[in-house]
Amino acid sequence: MNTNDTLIPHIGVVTDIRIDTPDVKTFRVVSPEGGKVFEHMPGQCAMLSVPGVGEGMFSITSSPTNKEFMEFSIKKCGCLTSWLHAMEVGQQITIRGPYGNHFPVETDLKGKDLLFIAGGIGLAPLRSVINYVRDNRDNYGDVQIVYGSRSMDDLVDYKEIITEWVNDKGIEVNLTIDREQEGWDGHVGFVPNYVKELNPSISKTVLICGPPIMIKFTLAGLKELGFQETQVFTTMELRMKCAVGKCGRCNIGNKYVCKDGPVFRFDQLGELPDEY
Amino acid sequence: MQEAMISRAKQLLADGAVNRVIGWKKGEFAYDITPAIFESAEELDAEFVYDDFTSANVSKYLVKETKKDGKILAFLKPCDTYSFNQLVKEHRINRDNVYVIGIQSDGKLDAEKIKSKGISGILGVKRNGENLEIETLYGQETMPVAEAMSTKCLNCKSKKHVAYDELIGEDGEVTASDRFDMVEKLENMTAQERYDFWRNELSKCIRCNACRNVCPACTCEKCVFDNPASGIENKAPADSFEENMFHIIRAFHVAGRCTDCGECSRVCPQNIPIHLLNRKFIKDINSFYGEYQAGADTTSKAPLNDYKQDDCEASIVHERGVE
Amino acid sequence: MQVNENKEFEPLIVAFCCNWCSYAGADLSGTNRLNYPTNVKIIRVPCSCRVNPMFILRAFQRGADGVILCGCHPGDCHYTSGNYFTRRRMTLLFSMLDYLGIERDRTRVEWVSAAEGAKFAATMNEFTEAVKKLGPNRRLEDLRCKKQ
Amino acid sequence: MLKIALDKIDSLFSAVAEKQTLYIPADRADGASEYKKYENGMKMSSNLNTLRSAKDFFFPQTENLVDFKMEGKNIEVIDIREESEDFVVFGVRACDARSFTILDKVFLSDPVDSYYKNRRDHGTIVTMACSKPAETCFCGVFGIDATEPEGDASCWNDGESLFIKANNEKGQAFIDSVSSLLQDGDTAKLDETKAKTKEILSKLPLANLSTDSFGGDKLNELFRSEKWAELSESCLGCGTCTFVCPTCQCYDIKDFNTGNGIKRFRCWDSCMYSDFTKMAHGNPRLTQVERFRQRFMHKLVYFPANNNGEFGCVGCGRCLSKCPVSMNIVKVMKALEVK
Repeated sequence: MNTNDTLIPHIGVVTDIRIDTPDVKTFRVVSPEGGKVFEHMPGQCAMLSVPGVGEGMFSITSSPTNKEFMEFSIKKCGCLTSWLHAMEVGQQITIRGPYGNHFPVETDLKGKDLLFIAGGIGLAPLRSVINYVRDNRDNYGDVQIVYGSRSMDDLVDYKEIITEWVNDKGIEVNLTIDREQEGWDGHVGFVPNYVKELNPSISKTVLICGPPIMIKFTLAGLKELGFQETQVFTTMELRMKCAVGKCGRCNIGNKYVCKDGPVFRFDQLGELPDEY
Repeated sequence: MQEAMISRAKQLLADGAVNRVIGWKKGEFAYDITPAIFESAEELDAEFVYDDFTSANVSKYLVKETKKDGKILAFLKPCDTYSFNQLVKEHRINRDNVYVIGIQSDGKLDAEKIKSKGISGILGVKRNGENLEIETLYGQETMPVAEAMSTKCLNCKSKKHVAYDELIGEDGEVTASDRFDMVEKLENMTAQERYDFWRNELSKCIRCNACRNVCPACTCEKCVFDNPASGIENKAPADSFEENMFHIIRAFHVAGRCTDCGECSRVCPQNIPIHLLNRKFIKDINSFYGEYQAGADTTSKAPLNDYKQDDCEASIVHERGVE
Repeated sequence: MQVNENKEFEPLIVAFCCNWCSYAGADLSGTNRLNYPTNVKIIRVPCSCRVNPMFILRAFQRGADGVILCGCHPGDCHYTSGNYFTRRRMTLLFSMLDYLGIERDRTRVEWVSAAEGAKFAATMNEFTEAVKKLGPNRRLEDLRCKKQ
Repeated sequence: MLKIALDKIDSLFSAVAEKQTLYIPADRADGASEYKKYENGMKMSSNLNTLRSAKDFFFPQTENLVDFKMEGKNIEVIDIREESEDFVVFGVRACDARSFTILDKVFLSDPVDSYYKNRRDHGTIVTMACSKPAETCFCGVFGIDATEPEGDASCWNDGESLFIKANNEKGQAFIDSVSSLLQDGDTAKLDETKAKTKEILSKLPLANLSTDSFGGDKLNELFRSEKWAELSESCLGCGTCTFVCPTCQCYDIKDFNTGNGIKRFRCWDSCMYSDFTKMAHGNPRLTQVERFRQRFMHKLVYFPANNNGEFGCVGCGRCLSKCPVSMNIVKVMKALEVK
């Protein structure tokens, strides 16, 4: 048969593995011929798999403006991710995608002041947008990033943040960690409280990703500050097998996270049943 | 029967002796009965049913129900009391939280058996002596009760209640059962015939897990077949081996604990005689290690948790029967 | 490696051996330079009762033509009573396999002590011969695992 | 209309089977029927419907998707897809015929599932009108007329002859391939049979089941209904309803290590299973209440919400007769109905 089927994956070669935190590694993936396996938009995902181990949906953390490779920041928490963490550079994996919708970087977000709020590994999908915005700086207004983690060691991409992001013009980076730590002179406290303390201007469009509990309290805080649900975007994840809205498990109400998501605006999410 | 049960249940609810009742609920047709929990006299009056089609064994629901607050009233047929006892013995049911009324059962009917006689459009079924009068969309039909009897009731092992707090109806005796006849028949076939018989049956399996999920002996929190780490998790019968594997292991895991309640075969959508696997183990246990009836009491040691120094060797399998 | 011209069927035998007796017995048969067929692949287990019925079935799935389980003689179990439980389990399992029409000579339990190197070799020779006579395992095979 | 005498039907089957694989419903020893590959002399079952639905022909319970060979750090992807052979499924009932329309909406929507499409392209469905509906039938509720089945070609039986009519090109090709056996016939008796069946259909116990309380616009109120807890109480969490259902299409993708390569296969999955949505860090559907709700919400609310109001049920009644505890879509609909 000469038709393609999305269920038949491509080969990806892992060319670099960066240890970000004790349980997060960032993998650089290119096609065996070099270059990216496919193009994507910020917020979209790919199905990575190790045959015989499993397949899973991961957000593409590199920006589409990166023309050489794709990156995936992956936290070790299950069977497949443990295997990925154990592999060495040069290992081939399978990859298919891109799947899902993306953050509306060319529409709703254009020309807006942006507020990114991330917790822990939640930075992974937002990093794609942040770098996209940095590379298309003229199309967007001020950028504020609030990023929190359990400790200093758990801040993903810390190096990129303190060497690149903070030096960019018009980008304000606010980092916080949950508890006091030696060698940390930044802010200490949970993300939702920190956001309230920072009291961002309500003209900003918010992109938020992190643990559900963080999202819940941050959203409540934002509403208190006067933000509307229509200003806030998030990205979701549920168990997936096909990634094209057919296998039937990642639905929230009648919306499939793999196909209609993973990016949702909070007012859209509010219309759906609370089952995620 | 049904009236006596409802009135006794209402009484126990009113006294506060129990706060809910597990029994059976009427369906859309004459035969589609669902196990249900009733919390009030009104619900009992409106929907409680005990008739020829209430064959579902409710004892497994008690695993979950007796963990809740308050006492539940359970109506158990003789065969259900064996399953109940076995669960009590395995500490799966909290005996203090259940009040058991043993109820008489004269054998239950199976709508599938009526349908397999070509009778369709069943609107009502009535027992009239030895015959069933069946009202259908296409007129009146009759058939012998014996031919519509549920497989699990055909070789009833016992009409005796082995656990109860009170009885409604008669208590019976352990019956001299011919339940091992079919097992014996299979044993006397050649290996090739047995193989063909089971391939034909097991190849029908759609791995719906109904046999496992309904089984009162299958109460593991996580089944080995659902555990990706077990190495044998198989969601679908992708190969004939997996059909064999599932059915051998399922039967083996309940060997010595299966009370032969027959629910597995009753629920099988493909009509596979699953109980013949369980019965083989029961028969073997009886002949190798002495008569044992799981669920008959709550104290005896299960055959696979026990041993004797002079047990037969595994080579006994090679020495007997037909090759 | 030389390719055997008249391809005689060479069965694959999996032998589960308990660490304390049978594995030592296999060892002894080796140090005594006794011959037993190379068809036998030994899997060492802490006690014969570690062997779950699923191990036996999976061995067949993965290409074994015969499975033999060796443990300490009854009464000699390192853990006092493990092999008594094994005996009951395997009796029932083998009986079930027989009931399903699986050739009964494909499975066996044998008690081999650490001193019985000769018995180990003899048992393996005999068992391999018996399985060879039966031919390849067809009734309990997984077609997906067959080499194409 | 073209017809063939019933006693000549064997010659029709043989003629079809000579050219391509033919499947007909045939009786099993236990009285149930299932689709079997036609061999000379095989009799067509007189049962109303097969135990398993006809979806297997296009969406089999397990199928291999792709093979992998692993060598060191390298992976080879082996596309094992092959063009399906041409086949005919004869005797599909109106409900199952409609189920293909529903499955098409899932598998043929973008991105097209090539495995499904391959078989769909090569399969011809010849349907058979019902003349003796059962008490569990409720196809009429979903706008299906059991006396006018869809499919590539449709057949009717008036007791003497089998009438056949093409509904599209594929069906016409089927009829052309056996046209020498067919002759023109008078449909007077057939019309009588149809009228009789229609009368029975209107008198079925479930004929008056209403779908008014369901649909995409009732999503949140139905989701929040308190009745789910009670309805799901008896559910065993098995997959019987899912696996006998002609429209259930959820699947799982799994890898099997054969020892000399990896086979990635897909198999039917059930939303009733506890591991359906289980992830490394938790499960959004923790108890049977949520899983049970998902199945019926999918058929009665989510599917219509995404497909212009079309329900994901065809009223074949299989789950009504097969559920171990007789808890089924009809009972759910009646319980949730707003009167």
